[in-house]
Amino acid sequence: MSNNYINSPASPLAHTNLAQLAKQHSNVTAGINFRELMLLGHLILRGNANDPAFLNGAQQSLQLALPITPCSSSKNSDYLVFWLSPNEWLIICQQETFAQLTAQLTDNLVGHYALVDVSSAQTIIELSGDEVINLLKKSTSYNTNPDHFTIGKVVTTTFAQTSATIYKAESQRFLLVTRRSFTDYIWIWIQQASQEYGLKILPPAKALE
Amino acid sequence: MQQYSGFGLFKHSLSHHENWQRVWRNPIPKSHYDVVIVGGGGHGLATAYYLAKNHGITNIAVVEKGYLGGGNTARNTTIVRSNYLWDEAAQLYEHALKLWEGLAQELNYNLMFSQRGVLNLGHTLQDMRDIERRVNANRLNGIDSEVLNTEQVQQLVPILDCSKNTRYPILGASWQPRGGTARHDAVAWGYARAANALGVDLLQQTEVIGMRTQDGVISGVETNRGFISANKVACVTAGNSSVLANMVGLQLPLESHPLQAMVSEPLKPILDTVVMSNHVHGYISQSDKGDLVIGAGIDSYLGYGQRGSLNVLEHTAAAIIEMFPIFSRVRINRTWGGIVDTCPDACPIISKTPIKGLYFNCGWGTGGFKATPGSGHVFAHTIAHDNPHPLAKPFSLDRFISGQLIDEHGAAGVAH
Amino acid sequence: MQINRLNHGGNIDRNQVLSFQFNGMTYQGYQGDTLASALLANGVNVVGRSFKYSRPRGIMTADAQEPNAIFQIGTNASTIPNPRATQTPLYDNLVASSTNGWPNVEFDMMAGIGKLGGAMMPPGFYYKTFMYPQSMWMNYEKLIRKGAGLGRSPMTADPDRYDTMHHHCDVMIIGGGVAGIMAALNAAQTGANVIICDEQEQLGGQTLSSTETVNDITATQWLSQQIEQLRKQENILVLSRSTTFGYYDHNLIGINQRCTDHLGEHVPHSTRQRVHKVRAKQIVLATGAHERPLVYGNNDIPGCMLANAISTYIQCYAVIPGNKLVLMTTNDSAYQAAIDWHDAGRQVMAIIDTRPKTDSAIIQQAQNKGINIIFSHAVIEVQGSKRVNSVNIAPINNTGDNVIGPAINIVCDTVASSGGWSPVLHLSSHLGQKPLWRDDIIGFVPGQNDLLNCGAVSGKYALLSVIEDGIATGGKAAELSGFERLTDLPIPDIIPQITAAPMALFHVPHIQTTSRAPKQFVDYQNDVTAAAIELANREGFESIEHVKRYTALGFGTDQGKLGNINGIAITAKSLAKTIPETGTTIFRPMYTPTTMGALAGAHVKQLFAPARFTAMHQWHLQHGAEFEDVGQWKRPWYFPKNGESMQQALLRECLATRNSVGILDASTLGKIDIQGKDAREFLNRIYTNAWSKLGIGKCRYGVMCKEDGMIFDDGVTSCINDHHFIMTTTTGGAAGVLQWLELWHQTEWPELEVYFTSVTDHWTTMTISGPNSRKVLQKVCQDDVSKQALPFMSWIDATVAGVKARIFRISFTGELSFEINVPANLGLSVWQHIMDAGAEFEITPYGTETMHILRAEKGFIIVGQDTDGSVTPQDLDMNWVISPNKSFSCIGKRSWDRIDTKRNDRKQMVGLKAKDTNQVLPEGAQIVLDPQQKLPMTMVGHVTSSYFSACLGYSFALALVKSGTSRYGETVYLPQANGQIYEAEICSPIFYDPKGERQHVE
Amino acid sequence: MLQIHCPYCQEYREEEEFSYAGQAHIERPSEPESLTDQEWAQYLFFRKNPRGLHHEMWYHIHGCKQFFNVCRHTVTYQIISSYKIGDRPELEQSKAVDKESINAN
Repeated sequence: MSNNYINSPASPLAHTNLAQLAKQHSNVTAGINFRELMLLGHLILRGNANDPAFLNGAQQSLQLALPITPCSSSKNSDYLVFWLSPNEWLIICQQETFAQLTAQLTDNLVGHYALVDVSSAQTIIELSGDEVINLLKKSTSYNTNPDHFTIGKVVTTTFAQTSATIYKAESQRFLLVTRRSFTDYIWIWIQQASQEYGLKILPPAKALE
Repeated sequence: MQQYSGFGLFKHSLSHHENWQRVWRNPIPKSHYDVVIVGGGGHGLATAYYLAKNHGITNIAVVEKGYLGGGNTARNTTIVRSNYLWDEAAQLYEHALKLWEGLAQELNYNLMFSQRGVLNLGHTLQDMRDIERRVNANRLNGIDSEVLNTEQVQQLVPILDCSKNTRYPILGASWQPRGGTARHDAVAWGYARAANALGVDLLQQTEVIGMRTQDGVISGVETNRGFISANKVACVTAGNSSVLANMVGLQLPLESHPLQAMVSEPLKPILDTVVMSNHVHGYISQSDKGDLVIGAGIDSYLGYGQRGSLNVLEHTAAAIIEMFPIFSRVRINRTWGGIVDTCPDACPIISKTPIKGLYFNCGWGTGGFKATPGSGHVFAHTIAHDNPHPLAKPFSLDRFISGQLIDEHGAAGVAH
Repeated sequence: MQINRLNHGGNIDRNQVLSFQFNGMTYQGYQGDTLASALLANGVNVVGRSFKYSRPRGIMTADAQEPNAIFQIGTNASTIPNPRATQTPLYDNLVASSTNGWPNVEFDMMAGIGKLGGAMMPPGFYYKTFMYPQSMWMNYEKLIRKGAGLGRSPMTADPDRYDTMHHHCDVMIIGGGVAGIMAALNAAQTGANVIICDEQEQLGGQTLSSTETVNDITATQWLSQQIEQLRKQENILVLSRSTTFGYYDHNLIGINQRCTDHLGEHVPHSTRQRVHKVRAKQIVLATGAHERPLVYGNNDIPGCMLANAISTYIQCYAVIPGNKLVLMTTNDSAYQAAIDWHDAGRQVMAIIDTRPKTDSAIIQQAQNKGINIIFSHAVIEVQGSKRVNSVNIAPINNTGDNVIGPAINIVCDTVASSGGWSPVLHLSSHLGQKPLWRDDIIGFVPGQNDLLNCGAVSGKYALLSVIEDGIATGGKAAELSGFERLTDLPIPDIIPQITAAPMALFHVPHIQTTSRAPKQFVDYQNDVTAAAIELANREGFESIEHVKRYTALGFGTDQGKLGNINGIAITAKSLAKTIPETGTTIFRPMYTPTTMGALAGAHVKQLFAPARFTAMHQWHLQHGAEFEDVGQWKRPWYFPKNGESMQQALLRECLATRNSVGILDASTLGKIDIQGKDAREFLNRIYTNAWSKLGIGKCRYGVMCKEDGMIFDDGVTSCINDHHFIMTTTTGGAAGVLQWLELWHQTEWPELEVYFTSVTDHWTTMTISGPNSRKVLQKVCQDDVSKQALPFMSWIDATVAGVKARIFRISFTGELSFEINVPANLGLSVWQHIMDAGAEFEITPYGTETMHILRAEKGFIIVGQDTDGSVTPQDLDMNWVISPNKSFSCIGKRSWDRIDTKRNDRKQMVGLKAKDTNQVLPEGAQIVLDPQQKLPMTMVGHVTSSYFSACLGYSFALALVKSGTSRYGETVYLPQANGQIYEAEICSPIFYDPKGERQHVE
Repeated sequence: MLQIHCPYCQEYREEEEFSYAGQAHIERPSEPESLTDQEWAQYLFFRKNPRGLHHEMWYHIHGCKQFFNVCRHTVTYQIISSYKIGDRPELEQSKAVDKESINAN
């Protein structure tokens, strides 16, 4: 009996072989660029936003204030934090820093709070390019006008016939947090919806930037 | 009543159709009626007709706030079937179906009752188990019903996509050959004409704005044309039932929701049966005029607006194309909405109330049209005898207190 | 030969000649033509046959009102039934044909029958006949159906794609005529985000055929400048060929954009049509007005047209659809048609003005051109068969009720008529608002609602007033959507014209009574005549809705655009009411017919509904799994090997699991992470059993009921620590359960400190089950998984194949079982390691069907299969899952105490053994006690689950039977459709290992 | 199709993000066992179902997963207010009723 198992983590899009596609697309220019930010750490933090102790504990751990304005986000070099609901945040980080973050939060938080590892439950699709707004208009009923969907805003909304958390990173760059089991559906959807604009697959990344 | 026939048409053509009689009078309301029926839709008119014909009560008014047959009677997708799951429901709907067969002759009015058969598709293994269960129950209840496999479904409706390439492949269906469609307006007009001939006063543009009771007994209705006294008041107002109940301080276990339907432009004959699918949420038939008549889903929220949401229509269009990819280029001509009164167990209420002499017939949800003759028939009996007809008894309001619900969600999960 | 094509003018490109086919003949037209203009250019008179009387019909309009030129366009899979030629841009090689007429529209066999039988087909004739005998209706119906319908459905799947786009804007302008254009320009200058759409190929609306002068240039030149400006403005999105089909609540509109229909039948790799859903802060209706025809004898003979259509064909398409024109009008605007006709060099025989002699600028203009104008007259009847050859005109009285003198005949081939204008207000009534009648404009205008109206739709017809209104309304719309109104755009110079008042005339009188006069058509598509409407009124159909339904007025594909107002006017007159008293029917979406595929958008084929996959899906595919749809999930159903039948595969899978070890992908089970100090209390309230004492590391099965006492979900919940639990739910119930927990927590018990988070997708769950399952596990896990360390109904943190895992020792098969949960990113990897480890035990993957068999052998229920929303825990003989001692009355408990739920003769779950032990009783079979009884039989229950058991060697079933638990040993019968009657014995529902020794095994 | 203001996300979202959750402000009886069957049935099944203003719950199922209340007119579908669970509704009855008179048909 051996303990030396080789385990290769697989993103929900592993079967589509994005890296291979990216090679084929390396010289292509297209209206939509697609990149999976895969195998990152995803942590759900639950707690009372009206409790200063909770907010302090989170801030100490993250070196970053929790975004408590609805649909807002905050970030630093290690963490990207999304407001999801009045008592819920999603913290995204490198898989390597995940354990440390969890430990820090556990140390710093008191009272009624919860931490839930959802790293395997979801993945991130980065969509960028000149036509990215049009792709979103086809996919979600959320108001994507630049004066409404401002940079840094994050919304959980419908995407095709499922939901996704959509974060606006730059004027033409969005991150889509999708549930693992729906990701293949979303992948097919994006391919079809972006056909008229051209779709370029970029090599998947294991980092946020 | 002027008898209708092909010969009559010929005879009247010689006088340029100048001598046809009125189909119904336009009477002045009397001050008192034995029975006032509130609601001049198919169910209300049928109730009046059977009260007059079977129970000898002819001093009746049907009070209608708009025009006869203008509510859900005019807005449904005209499907008639009786293949319900539970004995109580199946027997009530089968009673109605038997009355349908022969109703045109009885009323001397062609209702275009077309027994072209109804298919209920199954797309999952559980759908098929439910279909087997329902069909078996139907057969033992004496109702024609069969389970078809995919090949048989394909044979019956060659244009259905029975391949495995769909998102939810068709695994089979239940088939009720005696089911079909009828011309909805004609049902209201046929009953109205026959009731009128038996002396029933049909009061259109007459809106009930209040009800009077005395010591727990009904005494009449207030209308926009004045007070009308009555020994008995029977409410058959579908989506507006709660509003009427509220006039005497009652609440009902009902919610009124928008339900939409649509028709395509007319096409040459292409679909000869009624096809329904709970799972992909759509149902369709082709009218004699050639329109595809398509039922959409129910909106989740309460709504008395006789209109629903666009996304429901979009989903319905997708469902129809999932089943019939060839209809993708066909164009939708008109969409509309009705108000359906839904019950927690997806079964109607045919019942006396805590107020003596006040009766309610409501809660038919999405499935009232098919029951029209049966509903009117058993409700008339219930009113005349102040005692439920045996087939109506399980549908009384008591069931919500005892817990004896008749949960037809499985069979009625989709609007129909 | 385009015999009716003018040598100059029109917005067509004479250099681009397009060929097309109509009814088998080849013709030519130009780029910029519609199919209708091209047919008229070629002198095609008869384009269809009427539905009831088979009368020949020609093109009548140039817009969405067209009732006759309804064609089958395109071929094979890309054919389209029923588009209007007037709204079909011509493309090269277009193929079109008429939808009615046999053998063809020129020579139609049905016409004879139509003439003879027509007299016997008054409105509603079908209600009065075909009744006897009852059995014959289906035969009559077949004939009726054959005669009905317009075009044909394609017979193969649509090769095209569709999609949807969502927009949010400040000002949405519907209609790209001059009113809409000016509104858009004026709104946009405030900075507002503007969308403007128009159903036509070209923006401009009626102004495209205007001959007026604006700012000293022609109106069309001025219009081009405005359109250029519009397209330059960055904050204006212009959508052409885009019909607004519906107005929905909270200021949402649906627009159908035809992206490629003008390019050809099928354009590969593109979106054929797109639905734009626009949520606007303010909507401006600038939809213009439609001209109303007059109703007169034989007004359907080809050559009878709308006056305005004639101007449009001449000005926009350089087509003059005849040689000799008679124009009948009640108003000034139609004079333009005669003037255009005259200027195009063809003969105007006369303008028949129904008004008493009057004067205006345009009347003078016509007179100056030498056109003969006859006042106080009307065209009472047309002669001709496939084309007008003359008209009878007669003097009428001032109110237009009677003919007051003898008729005279005028030879002509074209009759234009105009009864005035009807604002295109359809969208304004989609939410239920009724239109308002205005006597001054003799038309309905939109009722009051949230829309702003401008231009002709609000009854303003003069170019100057339309432009003024457009500018003002655009400004107001911007203001209402939150922008500061700037100085409005300047009003251009237009010389106002002196006009004469129009006359309210709809139905032109005849010498004969209406019932005896030649047919006067109101609704062409449904052959509804003035006589039919009067007859309906006589018969008691007095409500306009009754008239509509009885005569079919307005039920055509033009939705009554052409005929409804005339029909209302005829009804009003016949009932001696005013038009507002008579009222109008409510318009509903669609404004014009909308392609079903466009409504469905991209949600078709594999995207009809999401398919959800587990982390092992690729493995399942590679190993030949057949799949079952469970909710949105694709779950392996069974794994046939080497051409096995399903039954063979199941026997193998079952035996392998019972005798050695099987493995199931159970990842789809819902998993909810529950944290907080009140988690236990919450579970106590929501589940029927008690959770106060569940120890850390322990698992417990629980049942949830709705408040009505009926089971709605079940699953195992495990204690991670005192404040932390993990709940599992059924696959299909996961989302519903989470919502259920949130509902109670957020609305009733917010004081309980507890958080719920779905972790279904995070964990991959693989169940290894069978006597060798521990041995397999031990090969990949060094943690102690012995009975002592990991007893039944407990769990541990462990490392499985090098991955941190939770192992739950729970069993749905009755065998020694371990549910291994690992993060899904590593799911497939761990699964493969386990498969490798299990190879020596011939570890066998099994699907949902084997899982169902194995659990049924143990009498474990599947919620939704063995229950149906009408089953309590007591009905399942599961009193052990009900805690009587909880301080809190858990959800559903009170309902068990009602009369009906207390009965002891309720349907209860039992086992069934078929008398013929090889016979699998059909699932869904109904159970009776006396098979000899007559129909309807008294049924006592039904089979919920039924299988052949490989390890028992006989078939068995679970059933719900009345008083079942007290009937063990009784024989029951299951009558089948084929007449066979199965016999079975009621028994305990636990067939296999009733003492549960195997799952507790060492 | 409705556009609903989520009081937690503090912005308008499309109806398809939400799921309807029935009449609002129904309190679960604190002692169900002390109720008669009739009273229990009232709580379980009987509803106001008004033609007019209705206080109802919606669940932001594709958003913040919060339940909240909406006061909406069931004929005009006009939303008068949306407010958090536990808050009391504000009524602007007259405004909504005016609208209904336009819509009544």
